[in-house]
Amino acid sequence: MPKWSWKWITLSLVTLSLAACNATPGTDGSQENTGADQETNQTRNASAGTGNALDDPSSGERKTIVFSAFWPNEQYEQAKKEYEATHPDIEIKLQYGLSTPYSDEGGDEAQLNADMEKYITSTNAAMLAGKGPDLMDLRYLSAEDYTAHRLLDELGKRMDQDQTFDKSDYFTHVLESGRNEEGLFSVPLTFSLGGMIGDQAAIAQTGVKIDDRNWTWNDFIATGQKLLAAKGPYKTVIGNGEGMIAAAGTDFFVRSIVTDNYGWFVDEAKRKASFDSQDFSELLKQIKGMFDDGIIAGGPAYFTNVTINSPTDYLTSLQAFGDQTAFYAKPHATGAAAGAAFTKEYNLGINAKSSVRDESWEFLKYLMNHTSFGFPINKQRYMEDVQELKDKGTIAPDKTGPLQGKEFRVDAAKLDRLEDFVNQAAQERNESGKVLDIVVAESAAYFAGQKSAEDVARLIQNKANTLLNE
Amino acid sequence: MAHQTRLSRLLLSLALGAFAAAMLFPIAFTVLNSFMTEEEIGRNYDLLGKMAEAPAGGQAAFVNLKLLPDWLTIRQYAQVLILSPKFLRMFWNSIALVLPIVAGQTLIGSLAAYAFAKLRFWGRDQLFLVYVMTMLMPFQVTLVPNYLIMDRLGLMDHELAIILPGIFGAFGVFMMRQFMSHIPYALMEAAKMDGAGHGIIFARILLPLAKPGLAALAVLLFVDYWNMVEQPLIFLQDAAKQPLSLFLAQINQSARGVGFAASALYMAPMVLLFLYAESYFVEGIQQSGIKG
Amino acid sequence: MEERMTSSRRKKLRLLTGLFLALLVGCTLAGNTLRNLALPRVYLASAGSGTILHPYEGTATVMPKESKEIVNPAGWKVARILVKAGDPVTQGQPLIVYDDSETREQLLDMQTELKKSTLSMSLLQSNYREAAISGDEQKKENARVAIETAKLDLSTQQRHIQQLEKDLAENRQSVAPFDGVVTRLNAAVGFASSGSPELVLTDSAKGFAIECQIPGDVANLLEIGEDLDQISLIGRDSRQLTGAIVDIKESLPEQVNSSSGGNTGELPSVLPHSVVRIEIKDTKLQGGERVKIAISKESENSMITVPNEAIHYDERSAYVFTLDTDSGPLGNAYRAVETPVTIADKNSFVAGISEGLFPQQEVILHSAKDFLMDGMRVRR
Amino acid sequence: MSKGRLRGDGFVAAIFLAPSLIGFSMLYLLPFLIGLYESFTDGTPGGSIVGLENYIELLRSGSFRKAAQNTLLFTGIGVPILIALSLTLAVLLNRVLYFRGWIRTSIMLPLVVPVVSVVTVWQILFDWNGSLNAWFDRVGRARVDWMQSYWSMSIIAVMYVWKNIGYNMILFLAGLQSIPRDYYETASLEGAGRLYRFRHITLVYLSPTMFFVLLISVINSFKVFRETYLLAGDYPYDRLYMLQHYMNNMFFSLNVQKLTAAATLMFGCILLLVSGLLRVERQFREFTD
Repeated sequence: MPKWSWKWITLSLVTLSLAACNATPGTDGSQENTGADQETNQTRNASAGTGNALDDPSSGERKTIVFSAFWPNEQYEQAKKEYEATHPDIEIKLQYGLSTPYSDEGGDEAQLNADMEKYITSTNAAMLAGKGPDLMDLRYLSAEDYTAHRLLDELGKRMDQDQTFDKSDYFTHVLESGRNEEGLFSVPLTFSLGGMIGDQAAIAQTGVKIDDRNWTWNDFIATGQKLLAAKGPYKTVIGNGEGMIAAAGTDFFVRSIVTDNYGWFVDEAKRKASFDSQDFSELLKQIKGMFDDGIIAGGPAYFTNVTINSPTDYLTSLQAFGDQTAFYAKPHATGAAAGAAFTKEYNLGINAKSSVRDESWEFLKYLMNHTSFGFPINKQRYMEDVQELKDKGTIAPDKTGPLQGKEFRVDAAKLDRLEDFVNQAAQERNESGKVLDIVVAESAAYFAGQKSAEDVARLIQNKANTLLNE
Repeated sequence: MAHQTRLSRLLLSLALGAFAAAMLFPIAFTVLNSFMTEEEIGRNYDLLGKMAEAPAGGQAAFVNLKLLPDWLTIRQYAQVLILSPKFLRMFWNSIALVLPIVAGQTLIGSLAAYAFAKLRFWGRDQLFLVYVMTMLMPFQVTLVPNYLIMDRLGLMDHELAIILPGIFGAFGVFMMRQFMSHIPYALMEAAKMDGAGHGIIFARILLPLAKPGLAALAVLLFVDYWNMVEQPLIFLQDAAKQPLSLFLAQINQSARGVGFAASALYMAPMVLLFLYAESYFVEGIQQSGIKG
Repeated sequence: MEERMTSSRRKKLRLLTGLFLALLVGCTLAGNTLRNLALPRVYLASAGSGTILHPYEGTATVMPKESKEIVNPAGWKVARILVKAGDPVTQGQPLIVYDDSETREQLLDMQTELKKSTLSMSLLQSNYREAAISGDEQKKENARVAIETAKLDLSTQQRHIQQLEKDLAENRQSVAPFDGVVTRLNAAVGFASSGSPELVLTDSAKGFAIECQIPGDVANLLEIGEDLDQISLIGRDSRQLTGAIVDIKESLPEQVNSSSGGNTGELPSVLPHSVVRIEIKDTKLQGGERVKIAISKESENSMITVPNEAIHYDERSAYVFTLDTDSGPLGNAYRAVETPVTIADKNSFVAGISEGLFPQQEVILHSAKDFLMDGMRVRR
Repeated sequence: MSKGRLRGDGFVAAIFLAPSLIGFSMLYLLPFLIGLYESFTDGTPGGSIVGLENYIELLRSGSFRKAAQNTLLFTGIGVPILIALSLTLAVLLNRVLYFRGWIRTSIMLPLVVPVVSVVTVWQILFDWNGSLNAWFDRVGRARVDWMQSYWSMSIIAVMYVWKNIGYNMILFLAGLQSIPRDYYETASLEGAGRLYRFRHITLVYLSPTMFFVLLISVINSFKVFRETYLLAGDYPYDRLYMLQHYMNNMFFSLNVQKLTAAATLMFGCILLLVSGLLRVERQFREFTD
């Protein structure tokens, strides 16, 4: 009797779970179906395009480029459609790492982290096995490691050999910033500028001179103290912009400032860290001092940290912080090139083991020339965007933004100044990296007043050493 | 042990009972806390993993370990079992992955174990050593080659990519060999006298005798594969095919209560299985451990 | 090892396992149903297709197009009233008889005076004859002048009498000047009205008219000269009347400006009301009746219609929630999807949609939850 | 004496082994061999052989040495502690006790409880704001960031013991029960003390079990990585940084060569250890026989 019941339970379990699996979500099934439908549709289109409906050689040779990215992206979708329309022999398959929310609680932070881990792990495994997507958006993927293990196709040579590709059409300093001794393995589609928006009128009132071309964080702190001492209109030097995406937390400053002084604490060549030095705990205290002194605080301030994503964003941001505002370059490391800092966005690479590398390159070029979001890497596109703005004459900002949809006039002079910043954007802002992550994560305890700077420094040193010595 | 007095027996029992209670603590804690209201859980454990600003009074804030909820609720269970279809889907996914693995590995493992335990051939001990060694290999080592093989077999994103390596795992061979080597040869000899072949000896004599071993193996395998995380993460792209072991990682920090409920439900099958098969399990493990 | 695995414990465990599995299986199978219970319930309507009716119903008072006030011509007291208010009268029919006794006495006095004057005349004539005979030229002249004077007096008196006689003949009663209806009667027996009309008589031959305030959306569809037949009398005699529009006047949109703070755009509901004048031809009307007017106009084009209740507005546009169905293995899941629509026409009940929906598409009328958001799971 | 009778069952053995061997070699052996090969290449697309370079680099890596050291330390300390504790428990439980069955069940239960299910409990206990620190604070001591200090390994050891003590305990219990009672009786008659009896009877007769327990404990000590990872992430305090961390991180930085080289080294060490153990065991058995 007991035997029987167990058998039955087991049997029914298996049947049930099998049934559950076979009936696997209708959504997936339908996705596949729609995918297939699309395919046949496209094939049909392709054959119609060649005007050879009876015998269709193009469908047989049709090449598929698998293009993977973590975040679903409409620009990619758009580009895929346009490209496929003009290239009937190419099919582009877009894959996203973000799982479509299966249930109502889908899409929250934990789900996102799980998705990300899965995306990274499975892409890594696939790349190592010589599989994986043909073209990929390297966001969240370790581009450096991919490059180090030659998993990505060298694009520098392609650029040189490709007759249709002229480097001078692009913002070369941004394009080439990823180059190392081995070559260039990824290209960004767009970039953004990092800096600060300053209230010129208020600064003029205090009489403090600002030299944003050559200032380091130390200079900035000194300037900040002067500004505060001058008892101008603001009580804070760097603040949170209301309604703007402005970073002004400790983590932001720790990341920025430690990045600027990275070489001081980490000897990459010798794989040694010196976070346990007096200097580092002093630095931490200095950053905390900035918060304690009110150089950094919430509310209106002389400067606001901003990331400028596009010419429109530039003007809107300036407008949002007052009538007499200007964009200032972010303080940078001692000895670094002067100019605004930029961050590459939509960094794309081609799988070195892909069988459609040439086709992927063509599509990548198409993306570089045709996507227009942010500051496009293509100069021509940038000029077009700026010209369009000038022609339009006014900008109607988003209603939910700080300007509440109030239209304002496009200031051509300001746009011209932006061009200088864009052309001279010099320092790549690379604030990612596991060491920095460790620094930011562990220093939080110090800023919260839970541990001493020395304890934190010791802990950072401990972990950073492990990391560097791997 | 005649000199053992009743008092010392009682004291020892109490001491061991206290130890047992301590062992049970994490389990009891999880189960009991799963009935706590989300609000109370937030109140008690919100500081977890946070470097909160030290309060002005200098009084440091700590999480409040609490075993018994103030107020019982089954909301979290309703959330997990009813409101979200994900948990149950993943639960059945897990069952569909684990049951074939357990069945396959016990069967195939017993067959191989028979050869290792009761047959003699060249290189037997060396081969067995290789089996044992693979149990110690971290999964990352074979991951990339395995990926290639699964891809070659066309099994990527298929449940078989998880099930196949599971079925051929070495632990079953190891455990069953240990167990079978205690079964006296005399029984086999007797059967051989009656003209039985190895197949019959295996099926009629060894397997029935190895029942406790099989039970113990099944429970251990069940636990092991119920908890696998990395393999499904890499081999199952499709979110709808993922097993339950990945569910807990997808629960938000803000939903700890749901996490407790899911944890309790997650361990329930194994605890039930263990309690049911405990006597077999104990016997099976014990016999596998005694060299005779 | 002692055997603790008693059969009762086994039984309990088996029961527990069974219950656990039953719970999971039950939740799996019934999950969708149960889950659905927790979702906000929505009530649906399918989008219809057709024209938008712009109905209007209202009441108005019939106003005669022409009426005459009959005044007391001589200011005499009313002696007798021959009609009642509402009486139809024909031309020449006496309406009110006035008290002419005073005038009559005056006339009699006058006539007596006249007789007296006639008598003295004959005396004067005999005087003249005497003077003529006497030959006293002076006397003769005097007598002649006296006769002349008396003659003049006499004619004056005679004219007075004639006048009075005429007055008497004319004013002793008022007469209906045309075929009509007595609409108002002010006169009271024994009193002389001072100035105000004694009665009001309407001219049924000239017809009647009504005026009503009609909402802009309906009024827009009306034309001058258009015939309306949905007019009926209120009261015992609920006859159907017909009328024709003679005038459409937009009333000032004062209250509209204040109420349309939210810029609902070109929505027709905020159109100002119009004052529409309708002429009614009906001989039996008297004026002052209440009538019910029903107008129902259709929009010109057929379009997709949804109840107003289903339409929501934000700053920019109007939208409705439609239902998106994910069919799963264990049933369907529904989601509310925000669908922007363009409203082409609207009355107080339904709106006509020119873009965004297709006929028979199901839209969410309202939900058990206070608000819906795009993508929210719902149950129908 | 019985082994000889079954000598030369090669053919039958092949039939019994075939299913397992086919799958095993394809899914475990072959991948491992591929990995082994890769540990001698430079990992570029061409994959030229670089000999022992990866191994040399590996040994030069401070983190690898630290990981190996920590792993060794953990195994070297955790396993004996576990064995000592479980043996004590087994000896105690081998007496007549009240609720013996319940106690045994409770001690064994952690064996089947998934790590992820109870990881929150460990967190609540050992977090910076955790209960342990709350108790510390109450008695007026400064709090300790347990997972970020030298204590971290002890905490992992506690978890390791918690999970595996039951398994070892029942193995020992069986071993204890297989020792004939009269050995003890004879010894006590001869006036042997308790300690003497334990050392010369119990331990000696438990030694076959001991080898098995040792092996299982070592295997399980490698599995403790899951707990560590869940509690402390991929870069824990360096006292916690074990070989599995190293390999895991190597995988995430796509350094398969170093990963397989490390695995091979670890494999070699374990091989030495296990075969050494087996040899000692064999000698021991011959000795006792």
